[in-house]
Amino acid sequence: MTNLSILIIVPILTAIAVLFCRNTMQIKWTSFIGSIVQLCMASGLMFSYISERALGNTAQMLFQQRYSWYSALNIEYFVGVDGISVAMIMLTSFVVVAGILISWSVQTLTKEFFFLLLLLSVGAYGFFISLDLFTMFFFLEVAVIPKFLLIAVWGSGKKEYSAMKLALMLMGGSVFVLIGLLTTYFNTNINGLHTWDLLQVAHAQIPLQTQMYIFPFLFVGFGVFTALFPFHTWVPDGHSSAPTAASMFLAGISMKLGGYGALRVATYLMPEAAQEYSWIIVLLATIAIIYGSFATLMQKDLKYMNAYSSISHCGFILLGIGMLTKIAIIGAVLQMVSHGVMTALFFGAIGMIYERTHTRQLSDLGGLLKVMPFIGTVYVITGLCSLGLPGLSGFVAEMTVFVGAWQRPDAFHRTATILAAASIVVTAVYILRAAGKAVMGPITNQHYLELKDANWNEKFASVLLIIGILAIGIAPFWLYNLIAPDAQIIMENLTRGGIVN
Amino acid sequence: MENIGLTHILFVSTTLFFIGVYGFLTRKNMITMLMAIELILNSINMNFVAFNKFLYADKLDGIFFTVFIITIAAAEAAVAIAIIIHLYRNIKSIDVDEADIMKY
Amino acid sequence: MNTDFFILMKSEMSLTLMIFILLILKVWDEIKDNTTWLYLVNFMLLLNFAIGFMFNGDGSLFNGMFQNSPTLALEKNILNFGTLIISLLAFDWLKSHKHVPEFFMLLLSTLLGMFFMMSSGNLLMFYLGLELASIPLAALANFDLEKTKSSEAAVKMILLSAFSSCIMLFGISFLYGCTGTLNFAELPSLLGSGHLQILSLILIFIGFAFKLSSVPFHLWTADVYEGAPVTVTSYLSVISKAAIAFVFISTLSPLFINLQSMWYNILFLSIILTITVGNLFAIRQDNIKRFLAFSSIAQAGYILLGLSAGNQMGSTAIIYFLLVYLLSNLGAFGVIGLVSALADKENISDYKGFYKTNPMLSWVLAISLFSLAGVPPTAGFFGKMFLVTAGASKGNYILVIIASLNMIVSLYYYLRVVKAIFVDPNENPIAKVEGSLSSKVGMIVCMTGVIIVGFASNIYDLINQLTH
Amino acid sequence: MLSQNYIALIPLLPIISFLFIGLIGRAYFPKFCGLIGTLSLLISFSLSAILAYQFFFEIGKVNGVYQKIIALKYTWLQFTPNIAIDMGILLDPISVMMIVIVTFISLMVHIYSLGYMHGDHRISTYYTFLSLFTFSMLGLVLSSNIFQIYIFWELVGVSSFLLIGYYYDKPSAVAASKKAFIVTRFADLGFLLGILVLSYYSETLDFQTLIQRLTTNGTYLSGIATASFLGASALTWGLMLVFMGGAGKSAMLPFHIWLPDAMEGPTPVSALIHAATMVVAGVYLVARLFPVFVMCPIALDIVAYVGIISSLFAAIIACTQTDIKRVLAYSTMSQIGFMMFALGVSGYAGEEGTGFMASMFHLFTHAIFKALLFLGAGSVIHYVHSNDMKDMGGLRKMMPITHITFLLACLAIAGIPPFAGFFSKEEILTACFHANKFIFGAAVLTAGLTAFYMFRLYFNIFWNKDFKSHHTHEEHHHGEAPKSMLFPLMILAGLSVIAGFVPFNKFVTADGAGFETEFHLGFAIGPVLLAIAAILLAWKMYAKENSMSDNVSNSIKGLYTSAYRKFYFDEIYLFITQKILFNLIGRPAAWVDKNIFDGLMNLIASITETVSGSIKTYQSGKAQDYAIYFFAGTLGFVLLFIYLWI
Repeated sequence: MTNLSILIIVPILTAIAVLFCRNTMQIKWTSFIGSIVQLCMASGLMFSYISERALGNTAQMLFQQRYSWYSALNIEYFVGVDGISVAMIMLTSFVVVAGILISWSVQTLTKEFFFLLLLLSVGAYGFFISLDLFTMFFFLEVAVIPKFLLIAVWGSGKKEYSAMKLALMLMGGSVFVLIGLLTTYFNTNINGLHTWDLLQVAHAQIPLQTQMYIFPFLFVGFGVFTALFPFHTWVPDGHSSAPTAASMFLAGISMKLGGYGALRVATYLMPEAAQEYSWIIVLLATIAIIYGSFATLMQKDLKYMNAYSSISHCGFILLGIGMLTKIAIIGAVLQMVSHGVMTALFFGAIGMIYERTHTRQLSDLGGLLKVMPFIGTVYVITGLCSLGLPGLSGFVAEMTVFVGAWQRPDAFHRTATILAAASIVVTAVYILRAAGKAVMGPITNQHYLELKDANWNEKFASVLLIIGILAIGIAPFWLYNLIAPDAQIIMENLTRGGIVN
Repeated sequence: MENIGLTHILFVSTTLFFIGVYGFLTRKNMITMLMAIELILNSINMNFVAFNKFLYADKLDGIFFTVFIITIAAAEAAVAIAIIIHLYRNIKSIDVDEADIMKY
Repeated sequence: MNTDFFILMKSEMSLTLMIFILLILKVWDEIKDNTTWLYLVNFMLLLNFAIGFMFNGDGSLFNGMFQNSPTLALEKNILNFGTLIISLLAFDWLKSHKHVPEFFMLLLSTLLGMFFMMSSGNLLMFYLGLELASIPLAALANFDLEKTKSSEAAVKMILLSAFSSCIMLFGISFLYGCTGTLNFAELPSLLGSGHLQILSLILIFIGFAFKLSSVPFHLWTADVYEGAPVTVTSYLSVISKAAIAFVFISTLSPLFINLQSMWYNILFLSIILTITVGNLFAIRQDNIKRFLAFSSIAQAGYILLGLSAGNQMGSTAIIYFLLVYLLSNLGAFGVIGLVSALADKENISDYKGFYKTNPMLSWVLAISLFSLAGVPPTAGFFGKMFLVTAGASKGNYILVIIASLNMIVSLYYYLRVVKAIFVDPNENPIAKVEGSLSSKVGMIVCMTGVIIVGFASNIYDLINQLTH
Repeated sequence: MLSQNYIALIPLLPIISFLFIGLIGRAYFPKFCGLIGTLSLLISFSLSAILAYQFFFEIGKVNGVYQKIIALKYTWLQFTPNIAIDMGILLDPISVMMIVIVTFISLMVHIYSLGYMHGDHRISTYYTFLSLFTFSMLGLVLSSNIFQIYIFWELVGVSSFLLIGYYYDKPSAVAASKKAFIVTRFADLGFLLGILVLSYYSETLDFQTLIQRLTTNGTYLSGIATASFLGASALTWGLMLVFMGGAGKSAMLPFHIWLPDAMEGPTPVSALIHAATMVVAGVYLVARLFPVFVMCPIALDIVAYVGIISSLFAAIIACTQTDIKRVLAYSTMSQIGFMMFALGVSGYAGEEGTGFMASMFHLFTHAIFKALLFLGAGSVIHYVHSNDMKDMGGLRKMMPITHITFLLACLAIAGIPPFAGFFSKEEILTACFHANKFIFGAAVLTAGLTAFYMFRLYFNIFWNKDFKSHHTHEEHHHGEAPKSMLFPLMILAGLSVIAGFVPFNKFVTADGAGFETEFHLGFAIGPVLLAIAAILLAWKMYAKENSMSDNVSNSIKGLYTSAYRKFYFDEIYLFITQKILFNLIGRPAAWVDKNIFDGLMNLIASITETVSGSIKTYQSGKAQDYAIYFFAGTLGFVLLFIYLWI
């Protein structure tokens, strides 16, 4: 499977097919099959990628396709993947399948719902494979409207407010990105032409002064997507008001767009500026980690808890990027994948609970493990993953970030690392608090007793994601080795001016 | 006491222009406003003619322009008055301030 | 008199022909029912549109009074296309109207005026075209004869446009005073940077800023858009705006080439004002036409942004954007026109729960609004992107930043409407409205355009070739 | 070399049974899960016994010194060419000893649970968790890589969490499990940072390389010794942080608070995890890094003092508790304190290393008799259906076997010759007598206290007043516990009699080379007499029902109550978490987020709204106003551009 465009085409076709479905059963199955096909293709892509590498193909980006699109502006449709994007694509396909299965019971406007879900996934796939900055931005923007509608129409709680807030803040983020990209474009000069080509821009030797004012725009812009403090405020409301699948997509995929962009675009294209600014990034990331985890302590709503913990966990992504060491960057990517799968599963579990008990208030829940052992177990497993239990994905990612971060010996970075590490204790506190109250403990509400446990599709989704978690947690080396060479490349670009630290 | 030069005419026409603008901005009667417009147009005509006569007497662009302005002014006035009449049918008034249903 | 006379003036002549045909048929007074009229007009407009594609020439007539070029031909044909769609969409409103042929006579004569204005080679011609384009419009604005709002709009329009043309003429007179010629071919070389010339530049610019409804000369726009019949509103917001923008590209910026820095400063100021104020006003509108009026003001600001680049990239971007804008705006106005003609509702709050009753129309409206907001995958994204890119090419990033930040605000108010359509509950939403065939065709064309144009880059390339 | 396959089986069998029971067994044949678990563990115990035999008598020793053998090694994560997390098996005296203990005790507990948990509908889950724990514990002791040990460290932590919270519908159990996990987690933070520090300077995570690099003079050692932070060298910091982790698992001060509450779990679990195996992980960790600790006297001293203080502290508290499991818990803490300070006072080579040897020895014996005590207490509780010694008394008639075994265990822990505890404790006392007189004194005192509270417990359960049942249906009284529970008791009892005669000084020493210890009778007399005296005192106070104990407690009321309230540690912790973490940090953080940052975004929005609201009046609807603005704009432009902008 070396034709990357299929990764975009298949979801589009699925979405169109959904539009022509007659009844909800057809819609669900069409989208399910489509996503499964996508999952298979993504895995196929990964294997062919690995085999290519094994055969000694040392090109930075494999399976490249390049068609001139707007030749006057030198805009191309230019796609290609490296290990990082392959990992991201795998993540996306996992989450998409799970999300579609979880939302099996959507009754109102089913067709529109699945259509928008698929559109969202198109945006993600396109973003991860495109190497042309304009195309990348295009795909980044594609997701805005589906997010808004998904939350505003199918959401719960103060959904209009949350949807609007999310849409506007993400739009703000992409506006910053846009400004950064335009500046980049006009500051590149490849034999007389400006270029959007990521690989060329990376070596376009943009002068430091220019970088110094491009980088903030790019980084903050992408940072908004991945809950960069203090631009994280869309996360709690957005996630908590969104329907389950939408929260899974938001936290699992959409926030990762930001992390990926911050790494692949901001840091990789503006290495010198990245070095100059890294301390700010580290600072903000550390604040986000600590502050997010403490804010989580105080939440009473399961979804809010998870949203705030996502802020804290995404802090690790930014921390890893800001540390500017190879291992830390690998850790950041690992954290993206791991958090993507984990938090998707988390939201899935919360969604299942909410669908049955119709409450997400910690105070109302209790003893669910007795009535629905499967869901309860899933909740506990994700909880353990999120507090970084070895054998589950979270541990690997966080440890890698720590080990990488520890390589910066100066007091500032040490302090940041220690604080970040300290947050895992707080994480343990709130996770166990939630699990102990909601899943364990005595049953608080008698009518819980006749609740049903997960049905097949929910089980399928959960098992799928748990497999992902375990695959990273028990055997991280395959993912690690997938990512490492490309992190190396990014590092080489970073250290081209001079050695970091 | 020399003969009248370009500046004098320009002075007059400019004054006329501002008088017209003043009228347009202050008069409440729509017809009067139209007349103010005519004043402005006439000041412009004076400009054209004066420039043509004093500076570029060899060609007649200015004069032509004036002619056309006058014609169009007539057409404009015609349409305007028609519309004003129609408005009058509806609100029984040609006070410009009465026509403010649509605002904000 | 040779053949290229026919070739160069073909669009003008076809329009004149149509006007006369209508006139004669009207006088002959055989056609009784409106549908015949409408189908006839639509057919003629289609023909006219088709003619626009063939035998394009490049040259000038009447010793420089009139000139034409492939670019102009393309621009004119875009306008033809827009007019065709408008008349398709107007079907449901006009089929019960008393004065269909008059309506089209006026409409076509304004279009004719725009054409003359665009391809004029001389300030006199220019002025004539402008007036021909603007005076009948006032009459058109009054075309909802029984509605007070309509005639009020007409009054406001005629008075203010007369005033603005006075201002502009004042400028022209001074321009004539300093240069002694009215010919575009000679003018640019004669212009330096005298105060009088700058004055005339400013006054002329303001005359067009008024037509383009750029702040602070925009105030007539909202009222006229609200009062005028939807068809006329759409015509104003799309066709006349586009015509003025074309004039800016092809006539004005070459005219003041020697005063470029001043030109840029003026644009700079009015871009910031226009985009910001337009958005700020658009936020709290309830009448959907008024709302679109303000959003179109903001769009005008983006057009000026592209203009400020003052290079080929800029003009290509503008033409491309105007095409996209035409498609998306007409899509929106199509729905609004249907609703106001058949259900007589024009408020955003009336649109609550619209999706329940009219899913298809809701999607059309929503997609058009997304395109106006510049959200992918609609074509509007590309249009706006290219305008901003062009604006950035000057390296003035303050402008770009302000323009881009305004995108957030604009997204907000477009999403307000979308929210009303899809989310807000409403116990008695607008009943199902069933549009006529031709309006359906119009909307389908718009939607197809909105979806396709963005991806079909060769359209952009074509424009780019023409604007070198 | 010895064939590795079966060594790998030792930890793998439990995980296999974990997966098997957890995924298949629980669903399809819950009845047999217990048997499956027990069986798999039986195999892995016999394997480890074979391994131990091979190691100690055949291949372990190379010219008189026990080697560290890397039996297996797979790279798990290769961070840099140097720094890698490996999954390996490291065989050396202590690890081999540990796997024997772990598998053995775990086997005993498995068997015991067959009877104890009989009829519990979630017994399959119970065995799943047990297998998981056994696997993690084995992985921990066999680790060849400091990060690997951390990984399994966390895993034992979580399995203990699961087992403590086994009765998950009991709020107290849930609370206890949370407490245990969070406290140890906090300590593990220190462990993690310690790992980072050590690995940063030694540029490796592998135990042997790390020890080798940090003990031989060279760039690494000088680097870590010279780098200093807040006055202490990086080496000290690293070791301290690592020890923090150890203290957390081993319930040393101030991290001990979770251990008593952990008794909420099923009693066999307490026997396995919170007496014999997991809680000594801290000791094991220090022992594992002992050569490095030796390089840093400060660290060793801290280990020693933490050990002795916790030991004394726990002993005092143990004298006052009435919940028998809590008494045992505190005695466990106290005994682990013994092991700790034994390590702390120890030197490295030869005679110096007595402390090390003694500590390991005590670990070994303590595992046996403490497991026995817990299992005995378990069967008592199984019989009485209560944990409180006030509900007990005179049970020796009802359950003779339990009584005898329990007595033996008590004698063993009290250090009465010739029982197991005597020898190990003697070695420890000898070691600290040579090293540190103060610690020696405290240790002797603690030993006396130990004897006292153990027999207080013993008498209160089996003598004192006659047992009167507290619940109605008498027929439920099945007398002595079932065979499956008695069998392990007897085996352990037998062992706790003879275990003392194992010549540890030959086998388990710091440097691997055995040494001779001569046994001073004179030195041994003192502590033994003290212990006997303490026992007599206990007999006097508790053998018969009398008011003497109350009088004593009243006479030292202040000390008694504060000891009874565990010196208010829980309260302090509660204060820190609730008041400071939650109220002073968490609540403000949440508030700030809701109001400041979120408010900021909303503020921007509302500002835009207000502005648009305030300027809307300019659109007055009057044509002339428009004209005025128009003209004003014109003038403005003209003035601006003609007179200002140029």
